Amino acid sequence: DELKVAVAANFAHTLSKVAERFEAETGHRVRISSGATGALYTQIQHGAPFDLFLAADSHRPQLLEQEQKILPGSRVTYAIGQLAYWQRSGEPSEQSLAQWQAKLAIANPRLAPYGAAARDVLGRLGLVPKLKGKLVTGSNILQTYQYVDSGNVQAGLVALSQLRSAEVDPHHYWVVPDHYHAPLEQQAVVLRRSTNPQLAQQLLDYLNRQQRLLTDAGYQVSAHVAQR
Amino acid sequence: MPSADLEALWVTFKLAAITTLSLILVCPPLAWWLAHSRSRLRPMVEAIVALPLVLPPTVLGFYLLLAFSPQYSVGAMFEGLFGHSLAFSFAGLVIGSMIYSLPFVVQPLQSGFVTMGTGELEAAATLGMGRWKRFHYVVFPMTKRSFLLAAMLGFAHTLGEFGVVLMIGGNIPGETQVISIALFEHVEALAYDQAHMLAGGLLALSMALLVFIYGFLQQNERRWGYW
Amino acid sequence: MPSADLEALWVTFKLAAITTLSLILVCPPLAWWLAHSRSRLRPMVEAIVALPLVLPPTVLGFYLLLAFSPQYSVGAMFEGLFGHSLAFSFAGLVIGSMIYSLPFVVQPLQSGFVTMGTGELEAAATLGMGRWKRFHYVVFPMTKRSFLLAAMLGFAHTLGEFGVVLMIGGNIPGETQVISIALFEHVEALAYDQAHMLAGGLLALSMALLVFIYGFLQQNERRWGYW
Amino acid sequence: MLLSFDLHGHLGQFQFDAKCDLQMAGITGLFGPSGVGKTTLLRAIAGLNRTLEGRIELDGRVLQDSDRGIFLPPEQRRIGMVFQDSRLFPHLTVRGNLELAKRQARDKVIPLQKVIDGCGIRDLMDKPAPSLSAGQRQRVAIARALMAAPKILLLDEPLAALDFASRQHLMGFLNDSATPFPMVYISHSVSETLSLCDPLILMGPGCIDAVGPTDEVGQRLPKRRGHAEVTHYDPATRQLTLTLAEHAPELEAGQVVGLVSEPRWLRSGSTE
Amino acid sequence: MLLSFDLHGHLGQFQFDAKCDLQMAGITGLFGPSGVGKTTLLRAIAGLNRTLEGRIELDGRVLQDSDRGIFLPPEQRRIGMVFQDSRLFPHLTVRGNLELAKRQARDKVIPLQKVIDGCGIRDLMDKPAPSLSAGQRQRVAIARALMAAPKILLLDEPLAALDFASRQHLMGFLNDSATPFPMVYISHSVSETLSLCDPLILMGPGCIDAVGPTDEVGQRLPKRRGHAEVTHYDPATRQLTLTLAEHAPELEAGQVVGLVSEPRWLRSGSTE
Ligand SMILES: Nc1ncnc2c1ncn2[C@@H]1O[C@H](COP(=O)(O)OP(=O)(O)OP(=O)(O)O)[C@@H](O)[C@H]1O
Ligand SMILES: Nc1ncnc2c1ncn2[C@@H]1O[C@H](COP(=O)(O)OP(=O)(O)OP(=O)(O)O)[C@@H](O)[C@H]1O
Ligand code: MOO
Ligand SMILES: [Mg+2]
Ligand SMILES: [Mg+2]
Repeated sequence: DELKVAVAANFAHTLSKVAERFEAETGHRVRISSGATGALYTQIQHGAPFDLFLAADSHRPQLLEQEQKILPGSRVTYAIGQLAYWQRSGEPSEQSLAQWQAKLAIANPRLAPYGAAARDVLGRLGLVPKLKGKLVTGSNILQTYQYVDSGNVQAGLVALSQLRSAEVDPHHYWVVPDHYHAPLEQQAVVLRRSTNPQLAQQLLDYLNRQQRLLTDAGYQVSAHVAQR
Repeated sequence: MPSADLEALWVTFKLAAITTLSLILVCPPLAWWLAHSRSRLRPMVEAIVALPLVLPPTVLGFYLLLAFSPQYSVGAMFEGLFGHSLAFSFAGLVIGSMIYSLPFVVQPLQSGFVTMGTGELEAAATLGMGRWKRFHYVVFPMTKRSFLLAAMLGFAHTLGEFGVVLMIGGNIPGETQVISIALFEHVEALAYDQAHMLAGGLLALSMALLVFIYGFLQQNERRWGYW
Repeated sequence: MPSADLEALWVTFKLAAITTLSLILVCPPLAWWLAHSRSRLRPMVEAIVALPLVLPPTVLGFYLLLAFSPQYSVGAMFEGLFGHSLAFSFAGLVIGSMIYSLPFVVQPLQSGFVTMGTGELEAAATLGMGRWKRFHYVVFPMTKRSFLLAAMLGFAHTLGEFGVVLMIGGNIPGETQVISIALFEHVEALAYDQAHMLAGGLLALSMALLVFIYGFLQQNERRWGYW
Repeated sequence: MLLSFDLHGHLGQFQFDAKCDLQMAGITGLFGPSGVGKTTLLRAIAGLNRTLEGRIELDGRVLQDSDRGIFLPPEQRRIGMVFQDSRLFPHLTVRGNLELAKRQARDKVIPLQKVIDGCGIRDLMDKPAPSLSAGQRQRVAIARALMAAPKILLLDEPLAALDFASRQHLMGFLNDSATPFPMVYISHSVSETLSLCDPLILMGPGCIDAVGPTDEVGQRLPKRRGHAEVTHYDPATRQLTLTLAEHAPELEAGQVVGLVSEPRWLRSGSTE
Repeated sequence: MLLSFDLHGHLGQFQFDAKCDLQMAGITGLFGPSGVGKTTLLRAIAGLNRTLEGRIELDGRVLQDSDRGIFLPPEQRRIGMVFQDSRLFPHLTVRGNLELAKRQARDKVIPLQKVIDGCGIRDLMDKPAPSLSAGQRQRVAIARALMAAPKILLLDEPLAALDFASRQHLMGFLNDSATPFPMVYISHSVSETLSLCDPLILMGPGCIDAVGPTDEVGQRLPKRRGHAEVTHYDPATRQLTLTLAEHAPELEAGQVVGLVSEPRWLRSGSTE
């Protein structure tokens, strides 16, 4: 059988690794569509045929729950994301971010939770007026990463998981402390219109059992998940 | 090439082919009317046809999204009819593409019809040829080049569609993931090797196709001074 | 309309205007050559010009992004020349748009030049009019409609650009945030009120502009049977 | 076959008002200076000009009646036309042009071979239409119009671009063909008109000046040309004695005149 | 002014090979049946046909020499041309067409007013070019070509669509204008050619058959036409006695011939 999974951009790479294993073990097929959490939410609103939605925040899944578009009780936190400041040269740190003059890449705060988090950080450091007109916004966190990676922008606020998976030298980034921004509590839901909710739930459970993989990838695992 | 890309390629070609075929059947009468009507309504109709040209694809995508969404009446009706929402389905993409590519098919045809002049048509009419015969025996062969151009532009523009698809197609592999989206995803995901392969492959393919078409046109021109 | 949207509108118009102006200056000689050359190279050049038509905008955006990157030689050269990276700058958008809209300006011009025929030009030559005079006094006035169409399509297509901008624009308000992107953002953020205002405003504006242009063309046609 | 029309209106500044009843048989001449509206009239009869108002009737069938809102499209009128510019289909060969026309014929009246010979286009059959010379094009246009077997045929200066020999040959052929296909024939050549056409319509600016048998109306053609019969010819002394016909130019001694020997076959069919 | 050409090549199947040295003065006639390559020759001389190879020289200046790779573009040749189809600029009025041509003239030779009168286009000056009738268009085309004051002027059947009166008038005007602007003149009308042109070039299929003074070469024109001088005319009996000139048609008693009274003004300028 086939599962259609909508996944927040930051988690796409990790999910594909999980899905590979899942496919190998069960013989089912997982098709992944990635995008900004907000964009995927909009698509679901308008009838996109996904079975499972892995968001980068808890807000959208809650909204879907209120709208009764999910399988009751399926909403869980599967990971907690971490934001990192990536600077291609020099020694990235809170100071170097505070003194950054050039263009800075972030994700779109309106669409991507990682972008919202980045905005929180900039606000806390009082950088918003200084960086006006210099914020290059990717439509999701993957695009943001790619802006920096291609060398077109020299620094950006991206997901730690991306830097880990690309094996970027830890000297080139600074992991932003959790309390600098609203928590990136990433929740998942099984959608009601799913044609195969059992299988979706099965994948979700399978994912929740891969805690080692998630921590290695750069996520924290919430107590809530650990309990289950 | 990975199978997902091949699938995207296949979806894209299917979409472009179906769209082009439908448009090339629908557009000639409209283009003809636009080319020859002296009605006061003409500028209005011309403007409507040209609208998808001027509107950002996202505007079109936005309205289509609303229309297709099962939250609203039109979309709900569709869903009742087809059993699934038109948004994020292949059928929805075809409709969106047809609207989006309409001016690219209509305008070359219209321009061809305008510039072929009326001389030969008047001659055909005095020979007793009716509307259809005139079209079949005179208009079509004399504007073959415009038809080819129209089909080409329509096909090409659908191939390159991005904004509308992004909004009403989403990114569902095998159903609505077209190459432009797949490539966007590769680039975002830093899969530059795959991106290079897909983009390079497309580039080579398109270039070859275009050189072939234009070369063919030129040869025919040489042979007759006309075709 | 919120000021961010107004800014996006302004950036978009500036971009479209500059792009169109540059193209309308650059393209006529190219279109002329394409219309009249019998060189074997022509299909090749025609294919290159048509390439942006066929390629998904993301492919173009991808290669531009690579080209602009200071990691590579071209981008480094650009940076030396312009003092800053071209990616995510207005200048970069202009370059991208010019490439992307090139075929939309060249093709109507070429088709106009082809179909105006050579009769009047031969007459002009035998009157002693050189290349430039022929262009100024005969070609241009006889193909005015094609020039208008070319400018319109070029402008329109730049207005509607989405894929390329999404990849090389970076969505910087006041600099590279154009309306198609702003609208996309509104819609994806479910800010439907803002989306409706922007999309509806654009729709009305475009429609009015188009009706005006086509109405103007029709009137001129009526008056002379030619213009 | 009766052709009657009563048309009025204007093209730009040019006022047009023409009314006439014509018994169509043989070749009717339409003669008049440049710009008086000859082409305009033929186009209106063929149904190609919608700006003129009025009535046209052919063989008892109403082709146009502006009062009653009737306007038959050209393809239903079965009126053939040879245009001043020849308007061949450029994507076809000569043969292709003729065959396309032939398909439209309801009754096959003249065999293809006869038309080809009559118009002298045997050697051109497989040439693409755009490669023809001006005179060749005109001959093909005439052939094409005949192949469609119209009820009547309107010819707008069909021989203007032809050399003398082709013209003579074609005039003979047209004269023969005029029995199945009555024609209206515009020509600026007085001799051509006089020898080929009967009756004759004279046009003035936007109106019809006179209609009648060539013998009568022909007298009003430009007076520099005339007809005469040879009374006596002595090749030795080069002395020629002629008897002038009615409408002859005014002559005086010492004046140089041109002679046109009129081929015997001319008008023999239609007038005697 | 000497015009010499030696051209060869082919258009499709059509073989072309023509060589000639012409002393340009007055009007040189170019006569031949339809499709022999008259238009092709003029186009090559004007620089509009690149497919023919060979040499063209005008007034000591090499216009084309395929061996040396020389091909002067038409606008540098200062050779005017009146086309078989008139090719007016459709976006301009008649006046606009003339004024545009006038700007190209290096030396103003004929005043605008004289050309307007000569071509009889006074009433057409403010009409848009596409609204003209065929004959009107031809007259404007002639006027336009003259206004550009070329070194020589090539005319391709310029009077074909004109009525008799306009034609007579224009022939006189062309005859007068030929002193500043020598012309090469294609016409299918024997009388026009004989009365207007000297010398004469006769063309056969793709080649030049004869070149020489009209008195000589003119004899080889189609024999159905000729010239004669009136010896005696008696209006009462309508008896006319003529003395035939050299190149006269063969006549026999009872035959009907046409008469063309040759206007006295013709050729008086150029030959006597
Ligand atoms: N669309 C138009 N607008 C204004 N005037 C026009 C238009 N069409 C024709 N005319 C005028 O109508 C008159 C008649 O034109 P038409 O072509 O019928 O003349 P014609 O008798 O065929 O002349 P010719 O022998 O020169 O061909 C001309 O004076 C022409 O200028
Ligand atoms: N592009 C071409 N391809 C093939 N044959 C051609 C081409 N152009 C001209 N011809 C042929 O060349 C010959 C000469 O044509 P041209 O137009 O010079 O004749 P012309 O003497 O002007 O005749 P007319 O008196 O009928 O105008 C014709 O037989 C024509 O069919
Ligand atoms: O992973 Mo996101 O939704 O682009 O922040
Ligand atoms: Mg006419
Ligand atoms: Mg010719």
